[in-house]
Amino acid sequence: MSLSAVWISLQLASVTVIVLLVIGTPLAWWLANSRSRWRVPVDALVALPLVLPSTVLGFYMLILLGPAGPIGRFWVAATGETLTFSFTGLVITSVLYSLPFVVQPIRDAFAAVGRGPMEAAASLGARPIDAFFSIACPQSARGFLTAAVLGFAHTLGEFGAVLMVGGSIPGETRVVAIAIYEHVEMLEYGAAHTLSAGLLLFSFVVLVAVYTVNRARHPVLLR
Amino acid sequence: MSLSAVWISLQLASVTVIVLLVIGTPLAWWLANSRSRWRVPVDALVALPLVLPSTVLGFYMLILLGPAGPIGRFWVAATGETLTFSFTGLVITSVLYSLPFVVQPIRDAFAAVGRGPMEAAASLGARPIDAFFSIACPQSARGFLTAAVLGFAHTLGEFGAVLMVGGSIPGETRVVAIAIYEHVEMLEYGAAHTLSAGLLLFSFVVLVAVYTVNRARHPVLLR
Amino acid sequence: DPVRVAVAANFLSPVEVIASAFEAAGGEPVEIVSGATGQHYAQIINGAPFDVFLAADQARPARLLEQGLAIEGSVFTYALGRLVLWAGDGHQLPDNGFAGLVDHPVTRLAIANPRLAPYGRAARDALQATGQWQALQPRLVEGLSVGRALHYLATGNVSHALVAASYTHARGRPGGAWVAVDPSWHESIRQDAVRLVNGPNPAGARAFMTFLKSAEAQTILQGFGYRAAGEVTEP
Amino acid sequence: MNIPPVEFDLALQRDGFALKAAGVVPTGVTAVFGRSGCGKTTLLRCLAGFEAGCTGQIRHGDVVWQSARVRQPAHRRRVGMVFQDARLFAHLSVRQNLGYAYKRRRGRGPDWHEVVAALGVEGLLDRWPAALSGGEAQRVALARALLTGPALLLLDEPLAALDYGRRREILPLIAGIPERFSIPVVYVTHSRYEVLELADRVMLMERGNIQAAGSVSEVFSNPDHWSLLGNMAPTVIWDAQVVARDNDWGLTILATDAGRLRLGGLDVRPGQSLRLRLTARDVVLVPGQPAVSSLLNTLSVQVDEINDYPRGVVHVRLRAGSGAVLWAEITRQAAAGLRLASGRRLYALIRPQVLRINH
Amino acid sequence: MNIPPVEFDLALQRDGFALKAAGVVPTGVTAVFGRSGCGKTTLLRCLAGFEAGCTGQIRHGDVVWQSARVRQPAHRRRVGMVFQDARLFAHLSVRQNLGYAYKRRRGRGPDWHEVVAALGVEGLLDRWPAALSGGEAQRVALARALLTGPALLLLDEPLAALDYGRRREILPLIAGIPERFSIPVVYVTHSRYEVLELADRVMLMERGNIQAAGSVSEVFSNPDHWSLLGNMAPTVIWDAQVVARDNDWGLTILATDAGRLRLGGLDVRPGQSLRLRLTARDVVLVPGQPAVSSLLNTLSVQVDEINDYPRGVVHVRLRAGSGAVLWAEITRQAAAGLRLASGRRLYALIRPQVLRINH
Ligand SMILES: Nc1ncnc2c1ncn2[C@@H]1O[C@H](COP(=O)(O)OP(=O)(O)OP(=O)(O)O)[C@@H](O)[C@H]1O
Ligand SMILES: Nc1ncnc2c1ncn2[C@@H]1O[C@H](COP(=O)(O)OP(=O)(O)OP(=O)(O)O)[C@@H](O)[C@H]1O
Ligand code: MOO
Ligand SMILES: [Mg+2]
Ligand SMILES: [Mg+2]
Repeated sequence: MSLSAVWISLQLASVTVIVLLVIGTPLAWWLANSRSRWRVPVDALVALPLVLPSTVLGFYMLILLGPAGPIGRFWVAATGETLTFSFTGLVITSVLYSLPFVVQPIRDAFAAVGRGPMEAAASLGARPIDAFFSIACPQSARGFLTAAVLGFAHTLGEFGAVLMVGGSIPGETRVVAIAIYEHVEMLEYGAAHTLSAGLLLFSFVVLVAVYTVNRARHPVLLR
Repeated sequence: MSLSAVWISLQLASVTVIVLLVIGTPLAWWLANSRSRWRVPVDALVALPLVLPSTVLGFYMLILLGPAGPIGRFWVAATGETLTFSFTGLVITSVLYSLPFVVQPIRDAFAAVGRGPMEAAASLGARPIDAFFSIACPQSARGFLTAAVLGFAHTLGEFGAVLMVGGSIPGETRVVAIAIYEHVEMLEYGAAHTLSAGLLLFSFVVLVAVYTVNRARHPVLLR
Repeated sequence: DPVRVAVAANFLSPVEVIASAFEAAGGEPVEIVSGATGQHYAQIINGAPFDVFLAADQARPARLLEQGLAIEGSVFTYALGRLVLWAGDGHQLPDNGFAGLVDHPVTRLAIANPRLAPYGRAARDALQATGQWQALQPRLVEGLSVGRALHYLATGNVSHALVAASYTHARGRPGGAWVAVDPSWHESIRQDAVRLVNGPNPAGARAFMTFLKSAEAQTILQGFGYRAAGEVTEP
Repeated sequence: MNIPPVEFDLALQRDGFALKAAGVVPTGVTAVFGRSGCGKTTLLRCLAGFEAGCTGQIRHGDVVWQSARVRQPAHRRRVGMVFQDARLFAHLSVRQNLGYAYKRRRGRGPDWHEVVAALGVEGLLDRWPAALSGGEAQRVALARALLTGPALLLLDEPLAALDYGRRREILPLIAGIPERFSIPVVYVTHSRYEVLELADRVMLMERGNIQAAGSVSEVFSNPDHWSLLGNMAPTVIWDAQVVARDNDWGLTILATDAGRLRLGGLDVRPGQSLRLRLTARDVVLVPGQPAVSSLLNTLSVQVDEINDYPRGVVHVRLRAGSGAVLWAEITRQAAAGLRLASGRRLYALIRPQVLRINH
Repeated sequence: MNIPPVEFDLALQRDGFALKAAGVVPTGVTAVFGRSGCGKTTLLRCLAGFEAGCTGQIRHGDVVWQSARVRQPAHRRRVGMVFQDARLFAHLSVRQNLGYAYKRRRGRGPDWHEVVAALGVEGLLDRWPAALSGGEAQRVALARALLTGPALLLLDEPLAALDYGRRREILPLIAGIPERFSIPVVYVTHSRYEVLELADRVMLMERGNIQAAGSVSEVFSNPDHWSLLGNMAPTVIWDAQVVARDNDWGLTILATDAGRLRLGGLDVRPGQSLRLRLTARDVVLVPGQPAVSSLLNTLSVQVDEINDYPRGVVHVRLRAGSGAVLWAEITRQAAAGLRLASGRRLYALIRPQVLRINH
């Protein structure tokens, strides 16, 4: 059971990070550059999962994704499957839950690139989308790394919302954080210890790696 | 029950933020200025709760703080009370859980102040501790605000660890995040809605306020 | 697909043994998800894809039938459970049994959440019936399920717990001593099983239910301190 | 080769600052000169298309870059810009930085090898921008801008961050661009020395407006502009032509509006043109044709105007040759000794400073 | 008043850079001059106590600031520092910035009102630093540093970011500090104009070493330093004393080592001292005592040395009066006409540029 939970968690974290990089990058760009009066509310919305209890998120997702909910009903009609207690439902929940961990580092990296290099690229004939991919993205490499690592690790550590939306279906939604919780319920402390220590070590190693890469404060980029 | 849960959560968040400001400020200063080779590991340690499942933290806290655990045993011997299932135990857990949310903004604010103003203060005869209080702290006012708000909101949103350590004792350890979970499991959606919407609104308003204050990117300080 | 069984926490250990026997007898693999009866119920309402629900009461399976989420005619009572008072390592049981709890040095007493777990409800009923509920209130700790109540005892965080008798037979049970609670102090714990509409493996579910009724399974659960209920279907 | 000029008539409104500027940038180097905050950078950014709030028109020959209806984005204008801070791409090597521009060139542009050689960056191609000195970085930025094949090159104080020695290295390279690569150059500076050494034309800016525009000699010789230019004494700029070299004495003979001049210490060929600066303090007035002196250049001049000045100094405007104007600063005592009066003929001993040589 | 000097002998090792500098800072303004990266800022930071890796000794009179055993932290040294970027505290008003320094003053320092008046910051007291112009911010920073009662004032290119007009405003204020507030000033710059206009003494730095130190006229008149100073032609600096004023003609009579000079356009009183600069191009050589000219100053000189130069120019070293040295740049043709030879007596017509007036 433990190994399958680890496997599910890794899958969930990977898929979530990929989805978040795809939708988070344009969002981060907009947040870094927009002067719209919507920027502040959207920024706050993105940051909301940082401060919101995961049970609040879990509750709303349960309502939205449940078979009677607006999204869940549509999903059932379209696919014949329910979103709650499914891997897909977990991905949707995790994407929301880990959103700030991916969007904020990319946003800050884009902001740090600033208008200077983008204007320089335009003066060299680069169209905006060209400059985005050829200048802004590579110069933000470190932000992307931080984003991917934080998003991955945070998804791996997700508990409350996943518990409410996914329950604990083995091989489907029983992620490692829940497995730890259940091992404890089953009085299997050895297994709980093993998983907890593994996660602790993994998270720590990843953080040390990210901070070491980011320690050099001067703008030497990843090459 | 709901109102008492809200009250407990507010108390917990306030006490936690106060404790964190007191211990987090020197820690943040050290992280912002140290060139020790311990800086990176300590930085990673502080960030650990960002990525660690709250159930892992809860599991370890239950073991450490329990009457049989190393800290809990000491506490029982010293005070005659158990740390687990007590407000004090929750405070300790929350302090660990919310540590990065308080330390990181202060650390970044201190780093943004930089050596310049501190050297200027020294050249005007200010001792280091004098310069710290008269220059670094006021110039980091905004970082302290962000830290306090994020720490408060995140403690309010704590679920997994509190669930494992707290035991859901009404009036003592049943915080609002747990109350929402129990309401949902009992299918009391009305009460869950009320609490969730309240927390959602509160968190959002707080974040918009913080981002509005911080929006001005140029270094105009809070006065 | 395996057979997915949502089981009330008290019955986790027996069902693991039963599932092994079922598989050994040529049944499909069984996946077990443990939790409080009320938690399972809430999840099933929200679309959780379980084949079989082994509840710790009769009310929730009945409600699922009403809501069309359980299969008509599949309900049966698979076990009658009992409550025990457990004193953790280094703690004593009250000399005059359960009724003496209130005068006993209890630092904390763990019970399951009465609103989610039938064993929690039985514990509350018994404490009320013996007039100890109010006095013990400040020392009460609630776990979401009866398993979590025991977990608080196992980690030494409470001195006493009111839990299912089956735990006295479980592998890895915590140390200490226990005493049965007189069943007359609470409603009898009649545990119903039901097959569910949304289960992905109806055939497997049917086979598992049949096996649960078999003498072999009933013998196993009696070995965990349950009273067999035979093939008593709900009137 | 017929190089179309860039014509503009622009306006921009900011809190507490308004730009209102019209003008023409023909081929050659046009300096934009003015004190800090007068709007030089803003004008360049408007021309390049980086200021969203900028209204008005810009035309490059027949091509409209901006008008009431059209607004080409920055990357469609054929403008090369070198920013004050070089702005090389930190994640690309020097070669990749140049390649970035080369791949995106608009229209025909100068040859890779020609640009790389002209700016002496061959040796730097495999370096990273972070490892370049300030002067090297500016040369690379200039090469990069040229490689896009711009129709107009905008340089925003490219030398402000550099010290004396490095400036001397880059100034001649910039001066040679218009002829070598057939494009007009706009050069922003607040150093009048750079204007004098580099520019063909100058636009004087003050508080968002172009106060004067014209050839450097016209604009700098006009007394109305002296205070803006920070001159300490009246100064005129003369254009001169190399007529011949006197190899016996190592002297160069120059033709100016004031007549022929002989100067030593020059490495020039007949046909080249020079820019000379003559401040009132470089002029000595004597009543009669002098005996040999180390100055050598003696001009017959006529007093035009006498401006008395507090504290014993007199500024005298003089005309020489075919109407060339020059000024002398002399003491009041000397003025009396010379019996100065409008129309009086005197001799001026001069030694102008050579500012610029056009090759 | 007896003002103790600051003596130092310091070393600092960095990757690719080593500072090794010893010297004395007496009262007056000591300029530290050198090109970018030569270690000027580093030297100041060592003196102020901001460089942890700096070894060696610093003494202020009898007080040891640093030695092998002692190491006073920055806030215990009586050093006032003005950083290139002003570094006013953004969260305090101008008044509070000054108050910050005043409350923490070490030893007796100048009076609040005196400093505020001397630097003309009364009108700024209730402004916030963000609302000050560059020149205003530098004046406030200077006032703030003075109010701590420093024993040594270190100024790191305080004018580098300012334009011409603003520099003219602040230079005289800085020049007046040593006398007015009785402290030595160290002034870092890479502008030789600022050295000439401001400093009493100068330290020339190159690659972490002090190449030369002494009075401005000594150091700047020494041909060994001309290339470092970026001179285009031989240049000497003379110190002069105002002897009398000729009020009829508005002339000032100056005593120099070369003899008496008369200059117009000066607002000075007898007793004041002046600094004059004379480049080889300001000198006209004639064979005999000339008739009246607008230059007025005629010195009898003797040829000392003749340096022939490519391209027709000759640099002639001359002696005048009691051994004062001056140089003339003349064409080779003029040299022949004058029959130049070592020892020959000639007349030099000169008009030196007034660089600095000490009040
Ligand atoms: N991004 C901006 N937002 C608002 N005002 C600005 C901005 N940039 C410049 N200004 C203002 O516009 C005016 C013109 O600025 P600009 O940068 O064009 O001056 P400049 O002539 O280039 O000065 P410098 O020589 O200091 O570079 C100034 O008053 C300046 O304060
Ligand atoms: N923080 C630092 N770390 C490492 N090297 C430095 C640091 N600051 C300066 N240097 C190096 O030390 C040398 C001296 O620098 P310093 O700042 O003293 O020069 P400077 O004479 O003040 O130059 P500038 O006129 O450009 O201000 C240079 O080679 C520089 O690259
Ligand atoms: O087995 Mo239960 O549902 O936790 O009482
Ligand atoms: Mg500018
Ligand atoms: Mg410096």
